[in-house]
Amino acid sequence: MMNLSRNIERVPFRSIEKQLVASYCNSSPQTQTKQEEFRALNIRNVKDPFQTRRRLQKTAVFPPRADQMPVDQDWGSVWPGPRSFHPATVPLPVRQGFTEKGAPPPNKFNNAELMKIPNFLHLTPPVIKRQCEALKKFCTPWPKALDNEDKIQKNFPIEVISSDYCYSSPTIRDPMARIITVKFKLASLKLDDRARDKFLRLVGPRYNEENDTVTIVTDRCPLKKQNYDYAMYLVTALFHESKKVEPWEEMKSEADMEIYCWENNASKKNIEALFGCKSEEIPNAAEYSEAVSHYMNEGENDYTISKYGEAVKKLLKLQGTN
Amino acid sequence: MCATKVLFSRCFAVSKLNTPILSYIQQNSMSVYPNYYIEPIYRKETQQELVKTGEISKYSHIPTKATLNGQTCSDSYDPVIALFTNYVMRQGLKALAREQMDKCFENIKRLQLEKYHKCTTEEEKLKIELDPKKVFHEAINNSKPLLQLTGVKRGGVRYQVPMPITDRRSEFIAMNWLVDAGKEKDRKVRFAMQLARELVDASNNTGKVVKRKQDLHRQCEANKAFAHYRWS
Amino acid sequence: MRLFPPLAFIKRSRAVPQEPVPYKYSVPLKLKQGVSNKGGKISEVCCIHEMSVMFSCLKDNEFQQQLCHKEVESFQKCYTSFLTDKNQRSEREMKGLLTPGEKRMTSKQLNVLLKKYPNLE
Amino acid sequence: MFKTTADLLIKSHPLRVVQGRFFAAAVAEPKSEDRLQSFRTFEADPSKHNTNHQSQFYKVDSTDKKVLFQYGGLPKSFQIQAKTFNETCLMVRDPSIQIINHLKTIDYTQPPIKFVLYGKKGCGKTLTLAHIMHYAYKNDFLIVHVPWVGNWMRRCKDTSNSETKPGFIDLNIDAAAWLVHFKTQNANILENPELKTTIDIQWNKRECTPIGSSLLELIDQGINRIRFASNCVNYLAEEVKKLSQSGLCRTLLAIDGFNAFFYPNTRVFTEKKEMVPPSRVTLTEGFLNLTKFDWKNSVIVVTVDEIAIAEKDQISHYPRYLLGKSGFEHLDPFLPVEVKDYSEKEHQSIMDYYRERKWIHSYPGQNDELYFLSGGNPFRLMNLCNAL
Repeated sequence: MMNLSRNIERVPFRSIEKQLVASYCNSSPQTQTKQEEFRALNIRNVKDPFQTRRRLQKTAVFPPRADQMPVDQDWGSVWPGPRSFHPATVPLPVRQGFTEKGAPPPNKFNNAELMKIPNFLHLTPPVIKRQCEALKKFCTPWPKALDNEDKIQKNFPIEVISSDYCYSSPTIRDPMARIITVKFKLASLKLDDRARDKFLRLVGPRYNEENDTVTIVTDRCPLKKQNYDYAMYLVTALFHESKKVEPWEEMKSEADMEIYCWENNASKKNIEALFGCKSEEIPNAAEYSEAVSHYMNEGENDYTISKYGEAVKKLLKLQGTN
Repeated sequence: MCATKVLFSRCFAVSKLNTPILSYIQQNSMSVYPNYYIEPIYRKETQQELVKTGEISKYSHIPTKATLNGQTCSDSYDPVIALFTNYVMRQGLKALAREQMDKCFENIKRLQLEKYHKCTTEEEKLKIELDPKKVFHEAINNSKPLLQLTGVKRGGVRYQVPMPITDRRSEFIAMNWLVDAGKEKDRKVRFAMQLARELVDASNNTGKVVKRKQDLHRQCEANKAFAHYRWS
Repeated sequence: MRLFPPLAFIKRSRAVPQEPVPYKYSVPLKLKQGVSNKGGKISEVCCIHEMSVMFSCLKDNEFQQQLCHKEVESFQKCYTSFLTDKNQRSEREMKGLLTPGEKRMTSKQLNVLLKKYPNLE
Repeated sequence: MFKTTADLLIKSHPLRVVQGRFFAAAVAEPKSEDRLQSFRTFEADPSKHNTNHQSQFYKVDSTDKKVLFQYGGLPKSFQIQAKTFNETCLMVRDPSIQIINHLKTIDYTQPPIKFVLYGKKGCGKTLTLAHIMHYAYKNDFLIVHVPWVGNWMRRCKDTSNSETKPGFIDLNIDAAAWLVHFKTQNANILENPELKTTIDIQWNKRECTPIGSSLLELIDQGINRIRFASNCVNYLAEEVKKLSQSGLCRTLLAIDGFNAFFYPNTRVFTEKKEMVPPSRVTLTEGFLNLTKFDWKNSVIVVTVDEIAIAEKDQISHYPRYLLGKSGFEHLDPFLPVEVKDYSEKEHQSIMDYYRERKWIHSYPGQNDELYFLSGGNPFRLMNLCNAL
């Protein structure tokens, strides 16, 4: 029963649909006048399927300030201090950033790459010049006698490096300012071989072999003055400690030697025993000693071993067969 | 409908382009090489022959498998010995097998040279074959059986039927017999030594392996009445 | 049931088939244009005569093979020729080439033959 | 007792026939008759060998061989080869000629000159030493020859605590075997009645060898009473030194694998299974005594060899490494003589020799191929040729 009733209800709707379709087909010649508009099939009979979206009103953007800058303006007052890059303020056509091959790098507008890197636009040559002029009245002249590097090196062998920091912040004490670096040439200490060896062992990696420089950095103490005093103390202590000969140093035996020294080795005793006289009196002993030291110090290879053989031949006065 | 046609044809074109890649994926069961790789031509003679006939240009762009490290163009290489080495090999220990073969040849030379130096006359000396490879080939030749016995079930009875065999099969049997003979030894004797002795014996048409061959022939002769009972 | 007696009536009437059941063909009722692929094997028996000749020679010579060189060679030659013959024949058969005068034919050869002279439709 | 430098190689470096991919050029080889002269010399006396005979083979007389090398002195693999070839041939090579020339010219009134032969494994150090020994034998040297020190330090026959020196270890059976070796090598010279002992040797309460008894008696004492063999070797060394000093004989000291005397690890163990360093082995003392400078009328030829030391330490073949610090100082100053790999000429020569002995059967390009595969190393070449 239920089914039947529903069917009955449906019938008039179907007929309406039919009529609609028919009317659509018939109405087509009437709407020919609006040719530009695309006629969409509207089965469900919705009134206005296409709603136009309201456009956002854009606020007007002023042109960048850089466009209106005069050529002869004072740049120092436009860009007085350190600041991150601003495209509208910098009147330069700078470009920065990665692109695919062939394309130019992105321009300065909306360019994060340019804003990330530190710039020195506040340190242009005229600005620096102006600042130097302002500072000049606080400086003393450079001593005239110290006109070249050698003289500086000779008269002032110790070089002390420290940094001062000056910027606007609640405190004027920068933690980096306390660090003291002391540099000097090892040769200026005029140490003998033993003392030099000991000095080198004491300073360890602070010695640079290439330019013969010792570098001591002190940053333990809170104040610059304290660190400076400590560095000076260190230099003094190192110097005197390396000059001192401790009793245990005499116990250094041949096994502790880093390099083979023919003079105090069994090789010398051997040939002295062999010839029954001092090594200086033996002919060709010098060459032999050199060959042995080479052989021991440079390691074994065909060259050193043949040199050694030659030296032995000369020492023992063997005739060369080759 | 037209659009679908176009789409299909495009798909087809794509699959056509992909064919070499597909065939690359196809492989020979366990081999590391795809099946279109060809075996290497490592012998100089074959290479020269190909150059002469002009077939070499055919091979120039075909991907080739790498040569195995036992295969060489050296004149000391002998394919039969390489095959025999593979039969000697157990559990994939090729290096060991090769070492054993080398020692075996050394032993053959020592055995033969000993005999050679014992000989008093030149004629006797000439009779002794000093080249171990020739000894080896002769030994293989002499131990090749002519027939083989195969079990055939007829009316519930199993008959041993003599069958003629191919050359390849008979070579295989001969080599296997020689390897077996090398293993049949006292514990103190080394395999290489025993194999050398067997090879020398076989090359002189004596020894265990030749006897084994003759025994097989005898058995075949005894069962020759069943010869017509082969398959079918 | 009480509500819809007419439905029950319909059911009863359907139980009786009104027309005869149509015949279903599992295969078409006519001869095929080929035969199925079942192989008859060729006999392997060969060289019986050569073998017996060789055996008699071997027996006479205490199984010293080198003394029966001729017999052995003829036996081996027979076997190799048999093998090559067999191979050639099987190759032809695989390809379906017909050998004139051949009475035993493989399924493939028969199919070729049937294709040439098909059954009447 | 055999010296087995080269044999040990087989264990340490299992050589495989490297069958690489390479293309050997076919070379037309001259006929064997033409080359017979080039690879063989009929100059059997090593004292007449000079640079003209370089890389040629000379035949060692079988009686000489029996006297010199009956109890060791040739590598085992070489002995097998010699047996197969039915003759013993040595190649005249550069290091042996050098040393023989030196031996001819040096002043024997001076302290001994030490030659140290070194070289890679399987280069022929032992055979060079054998050639020099042959020269010495022909020139009536007293030969003090240790076939292979490694046999004492790394595989000794037995050990026992020394009776005379506390803490020392005797290798009596080895020492007695060496005495037999010494006796056979110098049988001719020892018959000289002037070779007499210079001190009384008290073996124990009853037995003693009085002053003035011949060296043979001393040796026989060591051989017969094996308990005293080690001490006997040391006494013999001292006596040989004195006799040479007095000019009664001229001595060649030839020690193979000398660096084993200085390698700290040995396989000699005490009863408590503690390892004994070589310095605590009685035999070491005698031979280190002989290698000092304090005598004359003698010459010292030693070889240093990687194989004489444990496998894990076989890093370099140079003498300083092998001898160690103490060993180097003990020998210094010495004349290092390198035994090199085969030159091309030597390679050609040995290939011809092998062919003449019917050991290998030639095919075109064989020489080049084998020279490439062996890298000129004699031992490796021998192994490669075995299978051909």
